[in-house]
Amino acid sequence: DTADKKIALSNNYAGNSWRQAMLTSWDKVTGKAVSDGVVAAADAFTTAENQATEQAAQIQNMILQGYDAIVINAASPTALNGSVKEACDAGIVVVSFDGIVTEPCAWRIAVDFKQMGKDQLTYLAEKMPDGGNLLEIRGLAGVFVDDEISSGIHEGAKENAQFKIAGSVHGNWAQDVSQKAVAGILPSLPEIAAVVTQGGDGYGAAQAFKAAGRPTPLIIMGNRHDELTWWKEQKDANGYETMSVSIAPGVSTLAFWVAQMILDGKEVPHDLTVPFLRIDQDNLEANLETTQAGGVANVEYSQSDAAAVVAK
Amino acid sequence: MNRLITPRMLRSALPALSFTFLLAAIFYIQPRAMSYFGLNLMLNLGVPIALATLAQMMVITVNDLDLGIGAFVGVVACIGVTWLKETPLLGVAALLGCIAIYAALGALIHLRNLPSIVVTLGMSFVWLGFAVLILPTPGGSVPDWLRAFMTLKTPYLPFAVILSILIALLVHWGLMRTAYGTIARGAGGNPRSMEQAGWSGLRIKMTMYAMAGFFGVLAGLALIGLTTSADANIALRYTLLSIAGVILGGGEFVGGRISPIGAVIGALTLTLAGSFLTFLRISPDWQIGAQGAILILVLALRALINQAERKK
Amino acid sequence: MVHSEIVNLNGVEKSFGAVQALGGVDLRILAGECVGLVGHNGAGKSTLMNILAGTLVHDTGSISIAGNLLPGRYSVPLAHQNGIRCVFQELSLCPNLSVAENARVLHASLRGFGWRKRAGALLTGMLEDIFPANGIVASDIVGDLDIGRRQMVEIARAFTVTDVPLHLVILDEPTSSLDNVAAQQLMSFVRRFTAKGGSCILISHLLNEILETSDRIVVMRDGRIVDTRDAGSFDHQSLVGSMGSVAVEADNDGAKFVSRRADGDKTISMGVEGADAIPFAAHRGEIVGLAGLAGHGQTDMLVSIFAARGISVEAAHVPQRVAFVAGDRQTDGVFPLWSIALNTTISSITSMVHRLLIDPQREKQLAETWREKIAVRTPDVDNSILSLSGGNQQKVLFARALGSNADAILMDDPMRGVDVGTKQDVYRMIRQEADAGRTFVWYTTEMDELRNCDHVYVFRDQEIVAELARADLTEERILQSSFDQKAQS
Amino acid sequence: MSTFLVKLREQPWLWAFVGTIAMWLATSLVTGAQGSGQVLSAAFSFATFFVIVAIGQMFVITLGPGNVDLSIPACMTLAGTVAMKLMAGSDGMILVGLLAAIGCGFAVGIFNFALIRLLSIPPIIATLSASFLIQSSAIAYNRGLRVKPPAALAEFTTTRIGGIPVLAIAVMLLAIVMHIVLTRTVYGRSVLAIGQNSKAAFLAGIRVERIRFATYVLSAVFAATCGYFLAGFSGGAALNMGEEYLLASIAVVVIGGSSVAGGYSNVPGLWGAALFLFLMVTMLNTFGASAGLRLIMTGLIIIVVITLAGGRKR
Ligand SMILES: Nc1ncnc2c1ncn2[C@@H]1O[C@H](COP(=O)(O)OP(=O)(O)OP(=O)(O)O)[C@@H](O)[C@H]1O
Ligand SMILES: Nc1ncnc2c1ncn2[C@@H]1O[C@H](COP(=O)(O)OP(=O)(O)OP(=O)(O)O)[C@@H](O)[C@H]1O
Ligand SMILES: [Mg+2]
Ligand SMILES: [Mg+2]
Repeated sequence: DTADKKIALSNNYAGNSWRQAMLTSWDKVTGKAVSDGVVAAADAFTTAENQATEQAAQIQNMILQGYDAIVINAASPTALNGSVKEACDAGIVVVSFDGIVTEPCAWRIAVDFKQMGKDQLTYLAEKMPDGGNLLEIRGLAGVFVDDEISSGIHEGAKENAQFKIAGSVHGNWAQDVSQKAVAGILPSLPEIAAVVTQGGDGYGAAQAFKAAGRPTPLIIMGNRHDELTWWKEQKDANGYETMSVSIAPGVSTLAFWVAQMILDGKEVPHDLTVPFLRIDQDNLEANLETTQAGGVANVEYSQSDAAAVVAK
Repeated sequence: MNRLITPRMLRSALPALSFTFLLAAIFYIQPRAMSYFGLNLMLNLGVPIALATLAQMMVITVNDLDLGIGAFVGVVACIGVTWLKETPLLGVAALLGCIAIYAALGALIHLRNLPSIVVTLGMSFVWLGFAVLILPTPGGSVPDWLRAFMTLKTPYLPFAVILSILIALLVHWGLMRTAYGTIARGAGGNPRSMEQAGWSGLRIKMTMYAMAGFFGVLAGLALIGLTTSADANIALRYTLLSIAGVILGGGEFVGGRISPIGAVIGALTLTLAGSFLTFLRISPDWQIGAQGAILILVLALRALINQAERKK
Repeated sequence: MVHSEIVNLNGVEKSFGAVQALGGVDLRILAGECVGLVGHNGAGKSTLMNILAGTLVHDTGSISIAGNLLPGRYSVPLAHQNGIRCVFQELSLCPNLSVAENARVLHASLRGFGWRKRAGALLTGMLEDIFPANGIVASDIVGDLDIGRRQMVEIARAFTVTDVPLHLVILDEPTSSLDNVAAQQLMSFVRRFTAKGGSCILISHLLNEILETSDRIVVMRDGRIVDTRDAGSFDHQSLVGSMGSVAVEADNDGAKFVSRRADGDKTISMGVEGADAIPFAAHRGEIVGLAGLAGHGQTDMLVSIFAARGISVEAAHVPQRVAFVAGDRQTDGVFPLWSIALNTTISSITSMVHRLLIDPQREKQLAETWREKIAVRTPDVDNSILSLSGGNQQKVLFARALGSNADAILMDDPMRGVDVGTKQDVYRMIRQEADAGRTFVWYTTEMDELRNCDHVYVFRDQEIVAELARADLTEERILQSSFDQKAQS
Repeated sequence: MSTFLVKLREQPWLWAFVGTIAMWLATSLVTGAQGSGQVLSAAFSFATFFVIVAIGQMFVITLGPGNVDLSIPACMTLAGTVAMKLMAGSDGMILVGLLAAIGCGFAVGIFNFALIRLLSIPPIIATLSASFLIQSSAIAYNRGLRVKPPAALAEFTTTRIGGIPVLAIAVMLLAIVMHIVLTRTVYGRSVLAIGQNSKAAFLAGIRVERIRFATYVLSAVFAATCGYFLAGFSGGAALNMGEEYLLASIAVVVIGGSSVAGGYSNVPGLWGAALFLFLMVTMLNTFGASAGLRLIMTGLIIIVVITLAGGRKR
C-alpha cells in the first residue's frame, strides 16, 4: 500500500516542447493517482538552469523534504551520482528515465539511444540502396544523449558503406541554432541525400534547404508536431517519404508507476528498457491526429501498462 | 554621528543579513532543515560555487570580468576525474598548466590593453573544447582522497559550513589584511597611481589571474568531490552565478571594491535560494520565475537600507 | 653653507605628438632649498615634474642625480631610491583603500606582522605634523573623504619616510583644494622641512604662496624656463610680468559695490530647516559667494540647488536652466573619452538641436568661440580633453557652463589650478555675465575671489552661520564666523 | 589616400570586418566561388537577428560599468510566444502581433528598470532575476507549444532581393538610424556621457535616470522585436529560442569595438562582429573539425582578432 507515500519529480530543464509535454503528462497521470489515493503526493520540480550542479542540489533538498521516492530526468548520467547515493542512503527510492543516472542503487528506465541512431541508417539503407551523402545534425557537445545517438549513427554509417557523412553540425537541440548551422554549412556540401537528426531539428533543416534553394533531401523527423505537419504537407504534395523517431515524453509516467511499484514492495529489475516512439509513412496521419498542435507525439502509461513493461 | 553604525558598515553587513533572513525563512517552512544533516545537504554544493565566486572576485578586483570561469571549472572537473585519478602526476601538471594559462591571460590582457570580457569569453570556448576532448562522454571517477575529503564528517558543524568559513576568512586575510593584498586592491582602485608608486601593473594582473585560476581549480576539485564524476558542461552556469555572488556579496564591478566574506556569503545565498524554492512547492510553470523573485526579495533589503540612509 | 646638488636636468625636451610641451629645460635643485615653479596653464610645469618623478620619459636631454649622470632609463623606482617623491596635480591615491593602506602603496617596506598599524601611525603622525587637528583617522576610506582631506593625505604621504631617506618632494599645486588655513599649515611645514635640509619644488598659481615660501623662483613659459631668480628679487607685479601676463589690479573696493537685493528678482531661494538657520537666496544679476572652511557643506548646498532645478515650491525655488562648474574636475567634471569640443558643448546640446539632430556646425562654432574667449591652449579642439594641462581642463569646464544658456551658474571652487592671467579674464567675464542678468553662486576658499561677490554666506558644520553684504566683507569676519562657535561648543 | 588609411586604422570596428573577410575567404577555399555567395547570403540572414539585439545591448553597455541586459533571451521568448499565439497563424493579425511583441518589450524594460531604480538592485542581477520571471511567464502563457507564424510573416522574413534578405536590409537601415541616434542626438550623447562619468553627466545637466530608463526599455523592445521576427523566421516561438543570444549579444558588442567600460561605442562594428561570429562557426563546420577542436578554434580566433584590434587607446 502506497497511499501515504510521497513521490517527487526532479527535472532539469523545461525550455522545450518535449519537456513541457513530459511535465504535462506527469501532471495529468499523477494528479489522478493522487486524487485516487494511490499515493499521497507527486510533486514536480524544475531547476531554473539546465545544470547538473543545480539538479544535484535540488535532489539533496528533496531528501530533506522527506520524499519516499524521487523520479529523475537527469542533466548528466554521472554528475548526480553523489546526490543520488545520498538519497539511497537515506532510504529513498530513486528512479531515473530519459536522462538516466549510472549510480547502481538507482533504477533506470533507459532508451537505447544508440539503437535510435542506428535505426535511422537501417531505414535509409532500405529506402535508398544506392546510398549517398548524409548531413548529421547533432545536439549539445559533451552531453550523453548526443554522444550515444551520434555513435549509433556513425556505427550505422560504417555498416552501410554506401552512405557517407559529408557534414556534421551541432544544433544544440534548438530549432534556430540548427537552422543557422545547416544554412552555414550547406554551401560547402555536395548533393545531400538525407539528413540524420536527433529529434526536433527536422523542420529547421527543411527550412534551411529551402532557403538555400537546394532540393529537399530525406530528413529524419523527431515527432514534433510541426515536423509531422510539414511531412504530411510534403506527402500530400509529392509523396515525400521519411520516418520519425523519438522518445515519448510520457515515459515520465512510466517512471512514476515504477517508483510506485517499488514503494509497494514489488520486485522490479534495476534496468528497464522502453522502446522509442516511431512514426512511419503509414501511421503518420493517425499520430498527427493525436498529437497536440505545437506539441510532441506522446504515449502515456497507466498502472497496468507499467506492470506489463516491468513484467517483460 | 555614531562612528560605529555607518552606512558603509550597514551595507557591508547586508549580505550576511540577507543570508540569515533566507535561512530563517527556510527553517520556518522546513524545520527539518535545521539540523546538521539538513545544513550539510543544503550547503555542500555551495562550496564549489563559493570557490568559483572567489575566483571571479580575484579578476573583478583588478577591474576585469571573467566570462570563462564556468567552463574552466568544467575543464578542471574533467581533468580531475580522468588524469588526476589515473595518472596523478599528469593530472597535477595539467592543473598547474591551467593556472599558468590564467596568468598568461592576465599578461596578455594587460600588455595589449584588451577587454577582459572578450578574451575570457573566447577562453570559455577553449576550455569547453578541451573538456570535450578530455572527456567526450560524461563519466570518469573522482580520486578517493578527494571524495573522502569533501564528505568528511566533522563534529558539531557540517564540513561544508566549516569549509566555507575557513575559505572566507583565509581569503579575507590574504586580500584585505596583508600588505600584498592591499596592492592588488589598490590596482583596482587607481591603476595609474600604482604605477606612479612604482608597482608593476603586469605583475599584479598576472598574480590576480593566477589566483583566479587557482581558486577555479579548487572549485572544480570540490565539485567532483561531491558529484563523483563530471562532464564538460557541468559548471557552465558558474560564470553567471559567480558574478552574481560577488555582487550579492557587496562587491562592485570597478574600483577594487570587493569583499571576500561577502562573496562567499553571496554564493551560499544563491545556493540557499534554490533550496527555499524546492521547499515552497510552487507550480512547475512558475518555479523558474520564483528563483528570480527570491533574488529580488533578498536584494530588496538593500533598497530598504538605502532608503533609511536617505531619510537620515 | 655648502649646498649639495640633488638633481640636475639638462636640455630636457618632451613632445606629445605635435605639441612640444618642453623645449630644452635646464633645472638644478640643491639640498635645503624650496624652489617655486610658476607659469601659465600649459606652460609645461606638470610635464617637467612628471619627468623628474619618473612617470614620463623625456625625449632628449639628460638627468643626473646627486652629481652622477644616469646611465640607463630613469624610472619611478629609481626616483624613489634616490629620495625623490611627487604629489601629482591629479589625485593619485586609491579611493577604495584606507588612509593607512594608501601609505603602504608608497612604501614597499611596510609589510609583515602589524604593518597596518605601523602604516597608520606613520601617516597619521605626519598628517598631525603638517595639518594639526585634521580629523582624519587611519582607517578612513579615502573615497569617503572630501577632496581637501584627500589632498592632505596625499601630501602627508609624500613626506613619510621608512627605509629610504627623503631628499626632494615635488608639490604640484598642492593647495588648489585646500582652504587658507590648511594651505598656511602646509607652507609653514615646507619651510620647516627645507630648514632641516630637505628640498621642495612648489608649483602654485597663488603667487603669494610662492613669494612667501620659496627661496628661489623659476618661471616657465611655453615649455621653457624664462627666468630664475631668488625669491626676494620678485614681487607680485614682476612675477606676473615675467610669466607673460599683465597684472590687472582688480577693482575690488568694497565700498563701490551696490547691492542688487533691493531691485533684482529672487532667482534662487532655498529654505533651511532649523529655527535660527539663515535661508539662502540669490538674486538676478548677483554674484553670491559661499565661504567658510573646506568641506563644511558648501558643495552639498550647490548640488542640492542643482538637483532642485525647475522646482518652485515654498521651500525651494530654482530656475529651470542651471549650469554647474565642478571644481573636482577628475570625478565631477571631465568626460575622459571625449574631445575638448564635446566636453565644452555637452551642457548646450539641447539648444543646438536642428531637426532632431545636434547641429555639428553650431557645436564646432561654440567650442571654437570659447577656446578663444577663455584661451584654452590647444592646437585643435578635437584633441582629447586629457591632452590638456590641468588648468586648461578647468577652463573647458568654465566654457561649458558660461557657453550654455543657463540663468544661474553654480561654481564649486572653480579656479583650482587656473593661472593668474586667466583668473583675471574669468573674473571679468563673470562680472559681465552678471551685469547681463545671470546669477552666480560661487563657492571659493580664496579671499581674493570672495571680493568679486556681491553677497557672501559663510558655512560651518553644514549650515549657514553668517550672511555678509559685500560692503561688510572682511577677512576677519569670515574667519571669525568660520571658527567662532566651534571654540565654544 | 594615406590620411584615409590612417583614419581607417583608427576605426574601432575595423577588425571585426577584417575578421569577417578572413573567415569568408577561408570558407570560400572549400565552397568555391558559387558557394561563397550563398554563405554570405546566409550570413546576412542570421547576423540580422544578432544585430537587432546587439544594438539594444550596446546602448545598455554604453551606460557604464555594471550595466548589461541579461533578460534579452527571456524577453525574446516571451515576445515571440505571445505574438505567435495571438496571431494564431492568421495573416491579418501580423501587425497586432508585432504591436503585442513590442508591448512585451516595453513591459520587460519597465520592469527591469523598476528593479534597478526602485529597489536599487545592480543591473546584472536585476535583469537576471527578471529574466527568470519573464521566462516563467512565457512558459505559463503557452507551455512551450509551437504555434506556426502567419504565412505572410514567414514569407517576409525569408524573402531575398539579389541574395540579400529583406530583413537584413531593413536592419541595416535600422543600424544607420541608430548610428545617428548614438552620435547626433541628445539622447545618444547623454548615454555616452553617462557611461564615462555619471556624476559628471548629472552635473552637466543630463537627466541621468530618464536616459537610463529609456535605454533599458530600448534594449527590451529591440529584443522583443527580434523575438518576433526570429519566431517568424524559424517557424514558431520556442522556449529556448533566445538562449544563445545571452553571451552572443555581449560578444557582438565588444568584438564590434565598443568598450565594456562604457561611454565608447559604435554601431557599424555590430554588423562586423555578427557576421564574423556566424562566418567563423561556418568556417569551422565546413572544415569538419570535431566538436572539441571546433570549440577551441572558436575561442582562439576570437582572442586573436581582439588581440590584433587591441592596444588602441580607450
Ligand atoms: N598626455 C598628453 N597628451 C598631449 N598633450 C599633452 C599631454 N600632457 C600634457 N600635454 C600638453 O603639454 C603641455 C604642457 O602641459 P602641462 O600639464 O605640463 O602644463 P602645466 O604647466 O602643468 O599647466 P597647469 O598649470 O594648467 O597645470 C600642454 O600644452 C598640454 O596640452
Ligand atoms: N547630489 C547628487 N550628487 C551626485 N549625483 C546625484 C545627486 N543627485 C542625483 N544624482 C544622480 O543623478 C541621478 C538622478 O538624476 P536626474 O535627476 O537628472 O534624473 P532624472 O532623469 O531627472 O530622474 P527623475 O525624473 O526620476 O528625477 C541619480 O542617478 C543620481 O545618482
Ligand atoms: Mg599642471
Ligand atoms: Mg584653494
